[in-house]
Amino acid sequence: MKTPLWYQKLLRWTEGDEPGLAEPAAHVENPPQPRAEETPYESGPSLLQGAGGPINRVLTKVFAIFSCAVFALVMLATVAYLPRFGDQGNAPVNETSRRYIEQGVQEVGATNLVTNIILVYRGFDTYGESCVLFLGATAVIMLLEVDSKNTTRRDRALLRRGDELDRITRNQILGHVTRVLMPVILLYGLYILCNGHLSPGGGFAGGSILGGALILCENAFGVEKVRSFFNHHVYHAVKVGALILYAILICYTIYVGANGLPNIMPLGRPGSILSAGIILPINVAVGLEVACTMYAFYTYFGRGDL
Amino acid sequence: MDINAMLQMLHANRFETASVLLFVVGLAGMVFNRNLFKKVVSMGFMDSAIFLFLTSSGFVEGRLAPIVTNPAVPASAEVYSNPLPAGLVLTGIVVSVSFTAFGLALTQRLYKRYGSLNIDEIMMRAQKSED
Amino acid sequence: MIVFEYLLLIGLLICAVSVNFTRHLLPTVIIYATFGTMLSVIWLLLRAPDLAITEAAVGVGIDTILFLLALRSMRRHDGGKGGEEP
Amino acid sequence: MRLFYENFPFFCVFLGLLCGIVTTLIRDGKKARYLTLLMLAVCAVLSGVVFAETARAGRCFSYAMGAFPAPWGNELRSGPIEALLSMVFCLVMIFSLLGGKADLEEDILPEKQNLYYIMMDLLAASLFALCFTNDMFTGYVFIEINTIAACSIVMAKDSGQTILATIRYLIMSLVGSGVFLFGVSMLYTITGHLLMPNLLPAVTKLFSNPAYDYPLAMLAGMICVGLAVKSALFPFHTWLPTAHGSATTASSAVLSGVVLKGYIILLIKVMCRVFTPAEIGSLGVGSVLLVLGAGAMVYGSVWAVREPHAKRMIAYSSVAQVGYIYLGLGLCTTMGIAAAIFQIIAHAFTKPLLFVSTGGLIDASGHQKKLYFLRGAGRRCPMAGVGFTIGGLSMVGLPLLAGFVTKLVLGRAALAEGIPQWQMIVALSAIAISSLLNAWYYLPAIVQIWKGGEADTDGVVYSHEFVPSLSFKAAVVCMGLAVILLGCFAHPLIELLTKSVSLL
Repeated sequence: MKTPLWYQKLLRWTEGDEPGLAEPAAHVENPPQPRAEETPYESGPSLLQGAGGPINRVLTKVFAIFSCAVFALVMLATVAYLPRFGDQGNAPVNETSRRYIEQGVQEVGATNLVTNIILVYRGFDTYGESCVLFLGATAVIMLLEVDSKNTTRRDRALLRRGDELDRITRNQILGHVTRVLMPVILLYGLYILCNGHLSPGGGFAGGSILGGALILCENAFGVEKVRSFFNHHVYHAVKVGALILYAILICYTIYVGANGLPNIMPLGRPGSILSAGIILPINVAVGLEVACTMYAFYTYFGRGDL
Repeated sequence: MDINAMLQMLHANRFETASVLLFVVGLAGMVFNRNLFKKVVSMGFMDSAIFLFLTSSGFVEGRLAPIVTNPAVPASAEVYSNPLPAGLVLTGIVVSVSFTAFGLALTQRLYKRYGSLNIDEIMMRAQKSED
Repeated sequence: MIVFEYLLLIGLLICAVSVNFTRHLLPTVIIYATFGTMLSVIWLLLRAPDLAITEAAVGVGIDTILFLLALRSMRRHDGGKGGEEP
Repeated sequence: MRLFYENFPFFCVFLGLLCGIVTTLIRDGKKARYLTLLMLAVCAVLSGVVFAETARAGRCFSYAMGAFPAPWGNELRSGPIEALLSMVFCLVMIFSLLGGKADLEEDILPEKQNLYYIMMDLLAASLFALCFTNDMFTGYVFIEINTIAACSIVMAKDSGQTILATIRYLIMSLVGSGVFLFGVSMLYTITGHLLMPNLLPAVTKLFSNPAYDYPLAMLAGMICVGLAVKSALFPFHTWLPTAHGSATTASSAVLSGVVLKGYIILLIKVMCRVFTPAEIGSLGVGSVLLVLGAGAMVYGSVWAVREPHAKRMIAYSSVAQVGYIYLGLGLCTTMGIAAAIFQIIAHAFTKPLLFVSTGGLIDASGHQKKLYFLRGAGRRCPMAGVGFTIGGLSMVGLPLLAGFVTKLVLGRAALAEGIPQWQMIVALSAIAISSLLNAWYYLPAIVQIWKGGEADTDGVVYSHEFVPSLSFKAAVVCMGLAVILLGCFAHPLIELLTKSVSLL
């Protein structure tokens, strides 16, 4: 069977552009079958994880399919008892959503009602979510940052060779196209980011677009170019600064709101860009944090360093 | 409830039905697939299934997306669909990305160490290196 | 419209099931990206444009990049073993 | 104008989050440690104040996170039980960090120690949030924070074993949180609320409508199963022994003492504030939890008996101890829930004590982890030996120690009026068998560490001069004292808990 050209190219790229090593990943997909006489790792019998001989494997498969079928049937029966989809009288259409829709614009100030909810009405949840992202980045750094424990000399050599290969095989066309596209992408990302309270989008979507722009920049122009304006220090400063700004804003809102004090953040005229109190600064902070995190994911996965 | 009424409900709730099936498939992939990489991919499917379920509960037939077009006029609750589920799912999507990254990082480290993605194989090799 | 919805939903299911039966890992990633794209259309049908944008940027863009990168670094690591010692 | 101390739960959560973020900038592990300990101490004091005030007044309060009250915005809520639990969690985390300090500095590279403390800070914050939250979705978000942080402190040691344990832990946890979130989504679909004060009347109304019996049972089951997977209830515990057994000492202590309990607290809240205990009982979920709890008590103990690896033996014992908590919850009575909460507190002190002192014993035996090689370790490091002995005897159920009171209270709750006979028989026999099995593996272990001489195989002597640091001593003394005090003066605490369950 003939595989299309783009697919082969993609495959080669995942192999690090090393033509001699284009062997399909048989090693990855078909590991040697576990031998029956070897003791399974678990000291206790595991109910959910089937390890062991071939008979055991077949049994596990049968068990898996059977249990999935039962679970699916039970869940389908549950769905049949749920209220009808899209009905006006459903439970979620209640006083909660009524207030979000009818008074959201006056109370909070953004015309995108979803933004009102995630950043103000339920701002605490969303702050927790930003912390999840922060934690995810920290965990990835903890695992993949190059140190004496997780990287051998051979790994370092491999990483260096990968960088070298990237530099040699860097695509001229990509560079030129990126030069043309980059302003557009940045503009689009900033628009999505700063217009989060007026139109769909907001910090998370805009931030990931900006992060994507950074990733594209590195692919097109090389690591050194990106490092010249975005290094370790900038990364930490921007990320921590954004998160602390976010924390201060949200703490202020919560404290003031809960204690019945007057809120001094102006709401502005709904529908204009400078409106909706804390929403715009929070969106910018979230966007910066998300962009940093996405780029950090990329670099730590790629070469274990920023 | 007889089977015909049930099928009719399943058709009416088609988004929920699909999300439930997707959830089961994703869950099965996470628990029973032995390949760590596919476990992480299945995790994405499972999370998306939950988000689909949640979002479909906010949909109301014939109403608009929750973005007020004319802020000067007070919005009527009969015009826009429920914005709350969309907000929750937005939170969930970002959480799910961090978990994907974390799971992939772990997978990558394990592969570099044990040269395999099959979790049984890895367990056996880890057991051997411990003894 | 209903036919279109069913097409998308069945497409989602096919994607999710077929991941478990691919022999190589790269198709898995491509299937995942397809899944994300279809899901983002479904968000539009469900009147959630915020989700559609976020899903397109995060679920399709960033997730796919992460998967591809993880694959690449694993292959690279493997590469040294089969060939000459660098 | 609200009372000022009502702000304290919110301060606790945000202090934890902020400390975690600021710690990113502190590259020095030692300073990060001081900051974390300081934060935990401050939070312990804050929760202590809330506990004292609410217990004195016999009240609870809810705190709107923002200007918008219950059905619209997020909310925290605290009564005596929540404040007490968060104070206990702070103290246990402080002692675990102090006691595991030596191992921690050895196991984790100096340049990555600050990352470890970030995880600890956010773990603490998420535990406070789980204690105080009044909102199902906030519960979900902080469960996820808890999951990442807990997985990270397992893998911090960065050996192949721990990374393998981490990914198994991660996958099981994600299954758990997925199932939980699906349950919450169903709850939202049929009630239209996410905040607990609005859910309670909505759910009670649905109970009178027979059309919703099936979805209600299903979603209650899903929420319970999701949280049970994360807190390692018996058939879902497979990830626990490796994760807790292979991590560094401080992580093991925190994970088994505190992290498992966070999810259980959320479950208790769901039982009391979303449903009522009687409703959970009538759906049959209570009986399932009871049976699984009893199964865990027996199963965990049996595997602990067979386990030669000291830390993994203690981890299996955690499986059994979580079973005690679920046994209490499964009874679905006020007394049962009070007993479960007492067990949470007792186990939160006992298990870290065991882990920390085992860490000391292992260090005193030249880093040999098998129980056999720990022979005589108690003589080489008496402090750790005494700690292990107190902890082990408490698990066995020696009177005047915390474990004994747990068994007593649970037994009393099972014998109370209105409990079906089969539940009574299951509960009492599980307690009896489990105590017997605990004695079977803890007593030989205690004898082993006090035995004279040194274990040797092939002429290699595994003894090692080990001078415990001051912080280790302080941690063991404090936790040992806590176990003894809980055992001797349990009566007023249990009375308070029983009284405050209605305030949940």
